[in-house]
Amino acid sequence: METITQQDLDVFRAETRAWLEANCPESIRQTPKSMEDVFWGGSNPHYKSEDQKQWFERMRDRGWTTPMWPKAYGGGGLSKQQNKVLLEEMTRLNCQTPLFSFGISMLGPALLKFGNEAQKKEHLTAISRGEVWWCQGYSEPGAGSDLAGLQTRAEDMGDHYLVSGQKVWTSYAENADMIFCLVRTNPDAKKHTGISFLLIDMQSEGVSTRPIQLISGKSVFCETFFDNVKVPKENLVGELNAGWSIAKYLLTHERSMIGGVGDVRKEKPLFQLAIDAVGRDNGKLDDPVLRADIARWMIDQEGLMWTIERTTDEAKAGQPIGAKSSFFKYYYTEQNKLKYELLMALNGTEAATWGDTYDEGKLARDFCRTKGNSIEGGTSEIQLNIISKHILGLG
Amino acid sequence: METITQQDLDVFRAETRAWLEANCPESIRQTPKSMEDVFWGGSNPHYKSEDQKQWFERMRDRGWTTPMWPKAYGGGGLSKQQNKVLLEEMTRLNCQTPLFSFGISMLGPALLKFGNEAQKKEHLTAISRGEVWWCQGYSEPGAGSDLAGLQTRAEDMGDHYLVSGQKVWTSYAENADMIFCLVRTNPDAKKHTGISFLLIDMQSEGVSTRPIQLISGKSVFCETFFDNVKVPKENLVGELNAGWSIAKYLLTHERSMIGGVGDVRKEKPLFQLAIDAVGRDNGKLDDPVLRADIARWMIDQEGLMWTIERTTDEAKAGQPIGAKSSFFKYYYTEQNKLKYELLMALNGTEAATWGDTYDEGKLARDFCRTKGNSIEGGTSEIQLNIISKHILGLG
Amino acid sequence: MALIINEEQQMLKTSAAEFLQEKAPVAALRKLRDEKNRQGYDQALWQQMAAMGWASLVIPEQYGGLDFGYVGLGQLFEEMGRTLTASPMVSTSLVGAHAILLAGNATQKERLLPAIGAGELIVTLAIDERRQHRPAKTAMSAVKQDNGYVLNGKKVFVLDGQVANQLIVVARTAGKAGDEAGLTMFLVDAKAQGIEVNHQQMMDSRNAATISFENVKAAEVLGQVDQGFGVLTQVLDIACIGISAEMLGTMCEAFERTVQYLKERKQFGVPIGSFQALQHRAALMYGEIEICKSMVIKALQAIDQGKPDLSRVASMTKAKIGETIRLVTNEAIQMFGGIGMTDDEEIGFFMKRARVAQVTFGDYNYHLDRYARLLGF
Amino acid sequence: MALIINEEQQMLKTSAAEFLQEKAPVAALRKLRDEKNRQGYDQALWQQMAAMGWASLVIPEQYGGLDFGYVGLGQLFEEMGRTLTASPMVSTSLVGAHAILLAGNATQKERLLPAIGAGELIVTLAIDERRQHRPAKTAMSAVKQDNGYVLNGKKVFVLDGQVANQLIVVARTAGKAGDEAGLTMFLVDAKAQGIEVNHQQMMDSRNAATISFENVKAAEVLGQVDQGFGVLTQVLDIACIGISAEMLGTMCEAFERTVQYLKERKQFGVPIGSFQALQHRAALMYGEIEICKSMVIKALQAIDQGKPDLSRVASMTKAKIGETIRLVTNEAIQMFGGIGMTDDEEIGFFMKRARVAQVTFGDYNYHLDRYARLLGF
Repeated sequence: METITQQDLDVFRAETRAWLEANCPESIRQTPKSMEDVFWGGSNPHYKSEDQKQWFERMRDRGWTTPMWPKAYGGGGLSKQQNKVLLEEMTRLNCQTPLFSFGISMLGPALLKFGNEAQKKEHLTAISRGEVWWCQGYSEPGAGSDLAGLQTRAEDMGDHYLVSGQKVWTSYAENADMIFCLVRTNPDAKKHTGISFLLIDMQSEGVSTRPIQLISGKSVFCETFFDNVKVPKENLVGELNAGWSIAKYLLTHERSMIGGVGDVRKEKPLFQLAIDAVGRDNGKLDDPVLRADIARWMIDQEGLMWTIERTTDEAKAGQPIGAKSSFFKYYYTEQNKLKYELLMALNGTEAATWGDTYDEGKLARDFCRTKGNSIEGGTSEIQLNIISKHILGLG
Repeated sequence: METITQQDLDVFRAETRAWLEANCPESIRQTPKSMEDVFWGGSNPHYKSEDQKQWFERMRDRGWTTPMWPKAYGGGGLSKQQNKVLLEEMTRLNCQTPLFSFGISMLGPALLKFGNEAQKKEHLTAISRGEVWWCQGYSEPGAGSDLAGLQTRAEDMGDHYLVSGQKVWTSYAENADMIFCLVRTNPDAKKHTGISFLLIDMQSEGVSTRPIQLISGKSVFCETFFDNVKVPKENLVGELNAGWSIAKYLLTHERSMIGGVGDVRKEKPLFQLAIDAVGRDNGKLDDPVLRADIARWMIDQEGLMWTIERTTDEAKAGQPIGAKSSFFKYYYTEQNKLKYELLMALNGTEAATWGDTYDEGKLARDFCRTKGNSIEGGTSEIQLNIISKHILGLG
Repeated sequence: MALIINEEQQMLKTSAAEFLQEKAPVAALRKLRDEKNRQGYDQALWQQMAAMGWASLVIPEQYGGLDFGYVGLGQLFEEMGRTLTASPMVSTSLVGAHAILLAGNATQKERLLPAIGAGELIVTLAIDERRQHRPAKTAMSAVKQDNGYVLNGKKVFVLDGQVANQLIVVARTAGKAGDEAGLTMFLVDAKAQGIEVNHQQMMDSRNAATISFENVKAAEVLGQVDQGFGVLTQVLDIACIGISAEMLGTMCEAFERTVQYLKERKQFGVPIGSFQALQHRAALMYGEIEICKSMVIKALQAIDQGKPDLSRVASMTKAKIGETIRLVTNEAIQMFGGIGMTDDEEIGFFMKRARVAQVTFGDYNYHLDRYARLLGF
Repeated sequence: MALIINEEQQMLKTSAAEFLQEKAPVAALRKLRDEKNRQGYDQALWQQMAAMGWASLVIPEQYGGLDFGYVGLGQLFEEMGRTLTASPMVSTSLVGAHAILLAGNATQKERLLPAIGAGELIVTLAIDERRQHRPAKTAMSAVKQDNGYVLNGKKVFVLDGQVANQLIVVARTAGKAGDEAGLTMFLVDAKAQGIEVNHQQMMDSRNAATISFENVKAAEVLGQVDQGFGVLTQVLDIACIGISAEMLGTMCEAFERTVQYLKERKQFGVPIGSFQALQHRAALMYGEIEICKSMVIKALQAIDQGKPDLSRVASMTKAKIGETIRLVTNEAIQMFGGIGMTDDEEIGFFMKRARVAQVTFGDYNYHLDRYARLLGF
């Protein structure tokens, strides 16, 4: 598999480029404005446009919704190198992703590693083909940072599990067809060892959802309730009571995703926004404290970007990244919060305006939303714990 | 005792004023430049001047080296109200304290509360009369914040204790005649319950001291070593193994002293020093970041002073101060450190100069010395623990 | 003067707290918001507050007020800060009344102050013109014409501007933007021709207005022509201190709720308040709040005593309170964790109110600079 | 360019670390200090360093140097920072040599660079005149006379000024203090008539000098008359980056020693590193140091690549490194507790070196301002 030559790759690149140029519609060759504009799949698919549908279907038919998954499960069967070429060529044309889903980014990797053959065949294929919208059921009202403290019960009823409990922060649960959950299957065991990984159909009797209103307004988050929900036994992934290792595997995956997310669109640099809002005095920003705060932020931000670059280079040179992703998660989210503090400051009273819709008072709402950055995906405190324990060896 | 009338007090004030005016030499009516200029007493007394000697002896003979201690122990026997009058009148004339010693400020209060009659008679009298220089032996190399973890052993040998171990941060141990110590008398008990409070003659065989050099240079601190030192049994203060309650009593005393220490001399305000050093630009300090830092510091400093004022007023109105002294200790010392950071910044390269004597490079040395403010007398971390536990009820 | 409140002030504070907790808790603000109330406050509640004398608390007795002093008023603001109570107390009783009291002639005082005290008149100051509070940079023009002036320009962030009866408009009768001299305050009827009021909902669920003036005739000057800046400064100093008292209440309540949450919320089998990193952060906040408490009472006393350095005290107080409330409300959200991010939980309302209050009458940077300027560095 | 060092650079780094830990550990600095060494460094050690090529590392081969590049030199500085090694590397190999290389004519280069590389010549820059580093504010006068100039004025904080053979003196041949134009660099023999050198011990146990010039004849201009500021800027940018590399080494070593101490020191029966408040503070420092590491290597590469925005990169690096080393060394003392306050413990040496390095070639505030200025805000 991995004995692919540079020549083979060059051929693959040429073919891919030609195919993309022929098959990616013009309107798809631009960065999506938000996650709303991306195609999410599901049993009740919403296409923004005919072009989006066509693009999805063409990519799906080549298995390029999940390029590296095995062809047997609807994937593209590409090698790592080929996948890199594909991504490079898509970036070159600025092609949108044909399908975005937690099935691809989260459940897929778990199933590939921990699922049995039947599960892979059924679920991976449906994910690749965009037929099922998956959501994630981890956190509970009483189990946030202490995820392993979760209480949602799955009782073994012989031919099925009976699930009762509540999940929170289940993004898009209202839209989802299925949910992958952590549930407690042994209440007597030590907390990490009594957890299993279960797949649940959202159409099952006893499942209900409620959207969560955030301090910033409407959100994609929901609460999801399970009231004596019957779940077939074949929906258990991995061993019974061994769900924690799957969760840990996925959480690491999620953290590195969040840490790596940069700003999608090119923005005006912060100092330019400040000049526009506050003006200059003697050539300098007409607020020396804000000027220093902005300079500090920009220096740290550039330093962070260089550190991501350096860490990537070190990884390529064979140095393990280890728990460093916790540092990136921490620093990136704290910087983002600080950026919005500065945006609020430079926009003064104007920034404090709200309105009935999100777009009225967007800055204030975005600002409120950033406060969650250091909570979701593992709080800042948890990241500092991890750095301290796993990098510095304190504990 | 406390039925003293206002008229009596007025008489006392008039008499005191007249006596002070007649007996306090001119040269003593000024704030001492440093602790070096104060009279410390001891078996080998050093007077800075004949006036100082005379002033001390006159005050001693009235018992006013320790105005509120009973006359039987060499004190002045003054009531709280009278003592207040005396202090006010001394302040009016700017009289120096006639005798400064840890015997007065630390050991005295402990003996008054926990000592037996013989101990009071012997030691308090000697302290009042300035005949014995006492130092304090609490901390040990392995017992800093965790003072109760101390290891200096005092073994019961029937007619005496045999003491072995090491103390650190024993201020002026080189000058001292006696040391009051916390020692472990029961190594098997839980750590707080096996500690006793012992008085040890520094002339005893087996006692040695070594001065401690600080990062700022010479200091009054010493290490004190005990190598099988025989200590008479009558030198135990309080019950055997009950020394911790005496220590706690004195530590609270010490903390409130440190928190309350202000700047002795009037200094130029920080912003004025900054203008002198850095200059103005367009009427503003010619370094906007330093300007903001100084403004911030001054605001906090004035806020701290007002908080001390408010807390005093609240205490007078009957509201208990409780653990608030920990807050003052914390905030005052952190502000002092910050002040020296700012002084260093505004003096630039000049501030980074050193020299062979303390006065050459005094600013840099003072700066180094302030770093100890948040360590001695209970670290900042310990103060935050106390605030969190005793004021906020977290724990 | 002892830095404590006296018995009378304590009684006022206690009764205010009881009243507000019953009649105007945070839930009341949520209701106003969800009902999309454009007035910005509950009219019936405002009438009750006025009936209790709150609107006339610092108005002299000769104008029907209680003349109770600013330390007393501060206690009300602190309690309103705890419950996030929306009312015209800031716009009218603190700022409007004070401007009239300091700058008005006898006729104006007699006409307006009793009505304000009775809760019948909303009078607000229209000063800011851009995002940042910069009184001296006022550019709005007032041109002399006939017996009066003609106003042209735009004012933003006018508190309760959407319901005000009278506007106190700061405009320039001489000089240029940046000059302290040349500013004049005008009393203008909110319904005057040429005035257009645009309602603006703020993030704290209160309201303000953007008001444009097109050839508006202003016949009534408040105070001296061209000499408005001096009085304006006094008014704004008092406004800063009053709102600082409110912010103190808000930060205290947010902090107490956070500490309570730290005790209740369990993770890893223990209350999260047992984690030392959170303990230390809580202890640091405690200390900063103590400093703020001292500043607020000192500043309130300084108003009552007519201290000459009121501007310096006002700026240092507003600056320190602004930074501390930012810290406390940010930490509150972080320590409440996910639950703090939800609208169901009330703690978010505190952060939102904090943000608006921070920029009202000048933000941290403005007051830090002003403090240094006043000291001469 | 990948943000990692290559094998050659790694080899240099490793061998330098070994050499310095053996020949010039912190104990060596203590010894120099206690012996009241006025030279400021160990002459024998300096000869060994020169013999290994360190003094000529970035000097081009045509002048007898190794032309190894600044990334390589940065590795040396980082290791010297770890051991707090005192040497003329900053004054001579980083600054002096660079000024000659950039501004000198062929004769000057041939005369001076090989001697510098051989460790035979100490050449230092005399620029600062007051407490603060403000190159454009240079006031020292250079008046044309006969074939040369006459210098009058005073320079402070001249690194290794007490032992330098040649001084590169920045003086004003035109314009007034504050102007960038009108500055000229002069090569002056340190023994020239009218020069008085006053030795000044610094808090990091190194030495600098205050040098006064009274009618000193300066015949030799380095670079262009009146046009010195441009080259000077380049020299200072490189100086900032070089010393930042040294400071990085110092902060890394101080931090690692602190973490080690947190693991070893027990109180309350457990290592103090098990207390979460200290853990979080350590984790925060870790993060800031990671940022610093990236900046230093990026900045070193920028020199080697001749990047046009070198000034911006230099200022942001010096600023960030300065603030981080302040944080790290302050926290080190606090976490070492009482023992950290004693001279017996080495950690204090790190704080003292940090303080001097922070103000060398401009402090945090200077570079923060310069960074913003260079971006145009």
